[in-house]
Amino acid sequence: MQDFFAPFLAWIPLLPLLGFVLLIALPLFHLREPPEAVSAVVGVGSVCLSALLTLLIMWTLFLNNPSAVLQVSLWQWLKVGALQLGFDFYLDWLGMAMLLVVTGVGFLIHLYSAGYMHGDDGYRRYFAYLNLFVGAMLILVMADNLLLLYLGWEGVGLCSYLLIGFWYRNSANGDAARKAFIVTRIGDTAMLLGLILLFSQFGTLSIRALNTAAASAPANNLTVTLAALLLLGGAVGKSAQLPLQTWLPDAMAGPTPVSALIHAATMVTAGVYLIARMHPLFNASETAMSAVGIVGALTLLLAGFSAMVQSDIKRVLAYSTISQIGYMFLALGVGAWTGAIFHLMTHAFFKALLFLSAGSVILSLHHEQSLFSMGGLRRKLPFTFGCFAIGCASLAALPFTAGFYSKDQILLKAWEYQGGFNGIWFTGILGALITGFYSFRLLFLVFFGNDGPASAQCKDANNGVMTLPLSVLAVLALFGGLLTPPLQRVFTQAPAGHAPLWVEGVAIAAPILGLALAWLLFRHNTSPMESRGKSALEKLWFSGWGFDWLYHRLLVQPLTSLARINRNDILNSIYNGTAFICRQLHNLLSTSQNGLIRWYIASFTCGAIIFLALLVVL
Amino acid sequence: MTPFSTLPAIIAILFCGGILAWLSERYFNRGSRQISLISLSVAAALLATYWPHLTDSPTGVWWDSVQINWIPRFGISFSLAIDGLGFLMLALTVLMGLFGLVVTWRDIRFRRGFFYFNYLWTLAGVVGVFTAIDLFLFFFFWEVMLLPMLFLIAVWGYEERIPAAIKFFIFTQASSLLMLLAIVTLVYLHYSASGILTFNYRELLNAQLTPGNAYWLMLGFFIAFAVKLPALPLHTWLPDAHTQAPTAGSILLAAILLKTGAYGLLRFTLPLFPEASAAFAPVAMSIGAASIIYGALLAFAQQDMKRLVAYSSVSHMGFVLLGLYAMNTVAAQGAVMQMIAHGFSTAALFSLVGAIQKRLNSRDMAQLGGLWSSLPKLSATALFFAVASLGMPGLGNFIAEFLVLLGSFDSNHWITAIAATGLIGAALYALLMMQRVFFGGLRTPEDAQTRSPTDLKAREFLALISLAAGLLLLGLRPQVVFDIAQPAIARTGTLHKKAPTATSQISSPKLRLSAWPDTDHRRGNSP
Amino acid sequence: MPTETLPDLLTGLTLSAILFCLGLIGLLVRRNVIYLLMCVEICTNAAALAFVVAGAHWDSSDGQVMFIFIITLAAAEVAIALALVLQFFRRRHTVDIDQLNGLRG
Amino acid sequence: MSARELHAILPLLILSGGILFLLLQVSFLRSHKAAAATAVITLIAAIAACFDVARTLSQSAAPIEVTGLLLIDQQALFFCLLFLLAALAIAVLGFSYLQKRCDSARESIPEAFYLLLLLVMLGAMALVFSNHFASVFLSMELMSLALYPMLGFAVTGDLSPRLEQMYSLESGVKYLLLSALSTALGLFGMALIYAACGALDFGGVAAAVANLPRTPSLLLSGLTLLLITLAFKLSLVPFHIWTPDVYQGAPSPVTALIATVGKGAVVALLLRLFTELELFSIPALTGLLAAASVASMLVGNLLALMQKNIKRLLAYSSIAHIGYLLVAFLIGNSAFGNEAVLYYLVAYVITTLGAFGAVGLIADSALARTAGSAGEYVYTTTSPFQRDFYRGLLWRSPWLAGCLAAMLLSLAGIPLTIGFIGKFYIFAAGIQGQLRLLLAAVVIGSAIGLFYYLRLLLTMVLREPQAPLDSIESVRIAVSGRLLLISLTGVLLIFGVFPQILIDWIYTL
Repeated sequence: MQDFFAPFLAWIPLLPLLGFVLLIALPLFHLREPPEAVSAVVGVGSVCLSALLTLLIMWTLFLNNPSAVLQVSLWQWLKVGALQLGFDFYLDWLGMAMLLVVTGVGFLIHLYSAGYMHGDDGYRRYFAYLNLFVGAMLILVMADNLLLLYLGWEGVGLCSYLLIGFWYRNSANGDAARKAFIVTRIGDTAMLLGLILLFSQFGTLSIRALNTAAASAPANNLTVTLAALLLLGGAVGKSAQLPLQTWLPDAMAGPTPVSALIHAATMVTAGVYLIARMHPLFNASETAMSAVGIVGALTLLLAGFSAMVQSDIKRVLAYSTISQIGYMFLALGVGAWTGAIFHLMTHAFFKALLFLSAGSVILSLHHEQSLFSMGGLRRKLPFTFGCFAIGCASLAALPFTAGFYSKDQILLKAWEYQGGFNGIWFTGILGALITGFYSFRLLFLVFFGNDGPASAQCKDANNGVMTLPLSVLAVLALFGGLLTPPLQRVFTQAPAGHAPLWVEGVAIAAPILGLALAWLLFRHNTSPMESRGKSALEKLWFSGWGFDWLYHRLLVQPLTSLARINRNDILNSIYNGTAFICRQLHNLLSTSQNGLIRWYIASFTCGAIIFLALLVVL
Repeated sequence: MTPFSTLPAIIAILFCGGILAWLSERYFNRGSRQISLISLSVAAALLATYWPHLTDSPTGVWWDSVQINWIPRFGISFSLAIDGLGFLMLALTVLMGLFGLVVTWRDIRFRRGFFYFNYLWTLAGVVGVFTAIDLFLFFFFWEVMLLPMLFLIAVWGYEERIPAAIKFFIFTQASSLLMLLAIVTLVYLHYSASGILTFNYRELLNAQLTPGNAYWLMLGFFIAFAVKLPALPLHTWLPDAHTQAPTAGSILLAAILLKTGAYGLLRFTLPLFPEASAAFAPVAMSIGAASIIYGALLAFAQQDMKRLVAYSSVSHMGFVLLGLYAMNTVAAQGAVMQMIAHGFSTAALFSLVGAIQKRLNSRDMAQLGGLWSSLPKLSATALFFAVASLGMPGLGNFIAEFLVLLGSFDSNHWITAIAATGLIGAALYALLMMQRVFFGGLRTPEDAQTRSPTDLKAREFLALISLAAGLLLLGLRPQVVFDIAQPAIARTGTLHKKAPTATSQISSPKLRLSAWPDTDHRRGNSP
Repeated sequence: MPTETLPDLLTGLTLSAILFCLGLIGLLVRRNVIYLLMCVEICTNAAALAFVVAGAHWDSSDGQVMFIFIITLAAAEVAIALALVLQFFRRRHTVDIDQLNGLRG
Repeated sequence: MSARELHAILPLLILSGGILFLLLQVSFLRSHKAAAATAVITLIAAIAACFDVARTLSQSAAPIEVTGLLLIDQQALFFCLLFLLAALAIAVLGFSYLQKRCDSARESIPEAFYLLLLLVMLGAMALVFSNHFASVFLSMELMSLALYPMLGFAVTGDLSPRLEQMYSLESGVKYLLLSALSTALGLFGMALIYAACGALDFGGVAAAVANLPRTPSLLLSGLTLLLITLAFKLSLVPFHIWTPDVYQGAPSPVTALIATVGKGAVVALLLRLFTELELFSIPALTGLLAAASVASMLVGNLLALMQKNIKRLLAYSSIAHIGYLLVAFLIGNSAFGNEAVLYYLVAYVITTLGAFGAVGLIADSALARTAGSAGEYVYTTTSPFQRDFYRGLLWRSPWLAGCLAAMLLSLAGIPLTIGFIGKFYIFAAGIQGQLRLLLAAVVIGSAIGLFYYLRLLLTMVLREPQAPLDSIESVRIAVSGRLLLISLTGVLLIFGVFPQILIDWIYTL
């Protein structure tokens, strides 16, 4: 059975890539731009196929045995010295869970995009990029060695860059895109160094070999810790965690479905996946683990606070994404691997839902994104309102939504992390409260109260192509908590024990409290907060704790000014100086050639005298 | 070994092709391009006759060699030979020659015949450099390739061409004088030691030198090659030369001539002076790292698109230097791969800049912008090669840079770590170029406002696409290259046995575990 | 070699050296071409004198022979020189050597 | 004086005979062409004689001494051959130079040129052969005396632009005064040597030097003064200062003559002097020469750096080149040193001839005559010796420019040319002699030199020729001159690519 399916494994990433090639090659077949339908069919169809293939494989192979494993090696990639890398794919339940998210949610978002991007002159380019992204993401997920994973890793980064800057005419988008790529590139470079360190230490880059080796490594040895931290650097960059989180809010410049797919559901969670993938390595070093946990916890809080005061609908969602991924990192940090992945899945569902419905709102309001010009939309966009509400509920982890189960798992783990009350857990609870607050603030500001300025000329832009994915995602956001991936074979960890009842209670109460606060403050979307000017603290939160300002001062400005100063190459002056000296000497000597015979005779005499003098010396 | 074997034939064909091209233009006033195309194709065909050596692993190190007495007075002989490394370089040379010819098919109006004369002679000189194994002959070709290049820059270049040409020539010439000095000294020392007066590389390989002498001679070679590479602080000729040269000239310079420096290091400096090189390695590696970062920084600062690409080559060639002096197979293979990949990507970028200049007659990024909307094909290609040059995995450049870093890490952790930040720099300048030229609102220089630029011609597009395919192939199936280059590198690998004396003292012990016995077996030694 | 005459030799040579220097100084200070030629003659003849002195010292005739050669060739030299000076005077109507500085730089 | 000795000096005799014959011929038949023919025939005959003598010498290994004044050996014959060939070339150059200016209307005596040329050659060859201070002095003076009028030759009848005549005259006077002074100094030196050793023939002096307990100050100062004279003739720094003026002012063929034969003969003498007298063993003298050579390389190149006038530029570069040559000279009394000197001298002679020849011919082509019977000769352009005149020359007359370019590259020491092999020899010699300082100077000097050679070279390939309109059309030069240039370039390239040929000759002859 397994070896029957192995060959098909390669097709899962291959199909979207073929779609990509087809899309960029289309104009070569008939020279004028092909009709949108063609592009849509190719783009959506290829992803759909790979989604179906994934489902098929899961159904027939993975569903009934949790320890199922598929692997296929395509060709020898590198064989230099001791380095031997194959172009190999490997699939277990962890990968399968990711595959389901990527292909499934990816397909839905493709479908949605087909409607959303209608009439854009870059339609074909859009789907090409999107397909390339899915392909790269799938490679990332199924890679058997770290270098192949890195290939996918960079590939998705590139696609993110291209799609953020998709509307290239507005150079602000381009800047956001570059920021995203470069900030993540910083993390990626750290990750690459981590790879190199791992290789020079363990002599392999195969993930499984590394994991086994790391498991057998003496605890807390420096190299392993360092390698783990370097990998964490990569993860932090990709998943927009502290201190590299600044790119994600700006990344909202891209089309909304892109934000849904790349910057909520799949790419940004790649960091979580990486750490889960390499969990034995991280297990081997407490420092690394606690680093992960602390990064997660801090990000969770900081992003949450920022999300509470944003005024742009997509920025709120962006910060909430950062904060939710913070949850996942926190989970990883406390060793709740399953919880992390589980939350990753549910988050993919409800955040995609939120983004897509936000997309419909934005489209309905003719690309108006400011919260305070919205309001009272629940009457005008009932369907969207429904979806959005479900999304918010699930995001806030109200009981019995998908988000509830995953978050609950995490919080339990966090509780018993140090066998009782601890900072990590408390941060989690606080985060839950904040989440409840900002998610419902968002809901109320958009859909409740009386109409905002933009709400007047609102017309429902949803069409069939867009409603279908929304409804599917809504269902998943509600009941996705029921399908937990059987990861116990991947992660050998003790199942969550029993925490005292009040802990459960707090976990449930916190988001509801947040909801209540939001209700009090934003029920009528004219809130006291907005009527009076912002306090300094809010300004700080609004600017995402001033990280952008800090980095601009610390890194960007010095670099650019240095570049400007040295634009024409200081080292050049060495040679110009030499040339100048030669020219001066030339002028000096030329003055001696003044054409006066008597002067010549004098110089001759001097020469003779010099010679005789030298004679005495020598 | 008959004198009428393939290698001299290749060189002869290029030389004669050049002369023919000139004459044909002079007397029939057409046909020079066709002649050059034909002669290059013939050269390629001749080169292809070495195919059997690729498929079966060659037994001997040298696939083929020729030796004719030239100046017996000094034991100088006209001796050429080819091995895997040489083959790769020759293939690169011929392919890039063809690419440059095709992609700039319509560029040259003024004295076309003379242009292609110089073009082919440069290529012939380069072929000679890559195949000569007599040090005198090597130097001979080393100079022969400069002169036509000088004319290419000085006659068909842009505004500031004359100073640029002079600078280019003086830098390379002055440094190569040092090399000549070193060569003659080496021969003299070998002669006075062994009584055999010869310039033959294979015999000089086992010359016995005192460490002091070896070090000085090594420096003589190193400087000459470092200028060509170019490495800090001897790089300043390059931006001017690249910027002022005509597109085809820039392609030759970037894709081929720079490689002669790297080739020289790998073929001559390292094997001839192993201990000295090992002792010098830390310095060389630091220079390499410095070039990587400094080049990136300056590329980031440029206004002129061509200068940007030029400085980016400084940065990329820094990886080559780093890899060569890391003294292990992995890094050396990376360096070789970098030579090829950089040749491809930079040649493509220069041709694209040339295309833009031809259409909008400006390279100034302040005047350009938003070209994507008017030139989608060109922009997409540019995007591809920009991404390639910032080291996107799946393309050749990444493989090269990764291997270089991987290998050099064993030799020196900190330099490697610093060099790795060059990857960020690459992203900075490459994306900046994309942003300023192709994205944003459409801006074209005033004088170009009137006529709307036409997108890439099929000819240009095809040439570029083939390069792109090549890069993709190098990125996904690089093993072919490694297999070809392996024996040659393994031969220099003999020095890596001696290397650890230099490397071990550098590698900071706190980073490696003493606990495990098997940490060392994988310092990439040659099999 | 007759060492006792060495002092005489030295005095003789010193004399001719002084003579030579006189000529040299003349060359440096005078501006009239004719005078310059004279000064050159003085230098040449100083050398010739030195030959004679040396010849006397070694009591061989070579010195005198050289002396004859020298004056002969000096005469020829002066002849040519005067021809050139004549041309110079024809064109510039002066014999001031400092006028003759068209070539410089 | 035996027949063998007479046969040994056959080249000299032939030259003298030619001179006498030419005198008679001129008195009977005033014809420029005829005079030129006679000169050329004489030279060719002399060359043949050289070969003949060489053959006899190769039979009897020992060199032949003639009357204690001259010594004929292989090396000297090689020099003679070289100079005679150079003289042949110069005769051709002079022919085209005078042909342009020759004018039956006015009294002009172009025949005198060839007479003087032969005289110079006589002097030069005698100098090369000379083995005695008397003969050194006589031949050197003979050479100089013949050179003075040649330098000022432009004034005979006014056959040249006014300025050129003035310059020619000036160069003549300058050279006369300075070389007379230097000769006087040299004579004084000889006198001192004589005083110290009591002998004037090299053999005697050598013996005396050997016998003397320690080289006494008298002898040493004498040698130094002699060295100064030779340095002056070689225009070594600090005795170089006359060179540019004289080279610029003189008619181009004469410049070529003084730069090649004039210097070459002195180099030959220097070589013989140092070998015969074993002066290499005296550190003071070699030290002086080394200092002079370093100074020449640096100062010569620096002076040429920004020079706009081509003839001056070449003059400065010739200063530097003699500096290079001395490096090979200085490695002491060794076969390889001699070989290197010979090779470099050949390279230098060929290249210099070619360069000055090309420059002169190009300048002649710009010479025109104003209308009217009393029309003067003027240059159509400002000055054909300025660099600007060469703008875009390659596009106007490719062959001419090609030849000049080859010469420049050879001067710069770029491969494919003989100059590179010469440079290679210098390096080899320097390394053998471990002359680090000198080698450093060579490298630096060559690096500086590249700049001005290259600038001239690139001026010729400038794309938009901004030279005055009437010089846009191709430069026309006499067929003889063209042939000469092309053959010189050919030799340059052949010896540059296949140096072994020349090396073999150096050995056999």
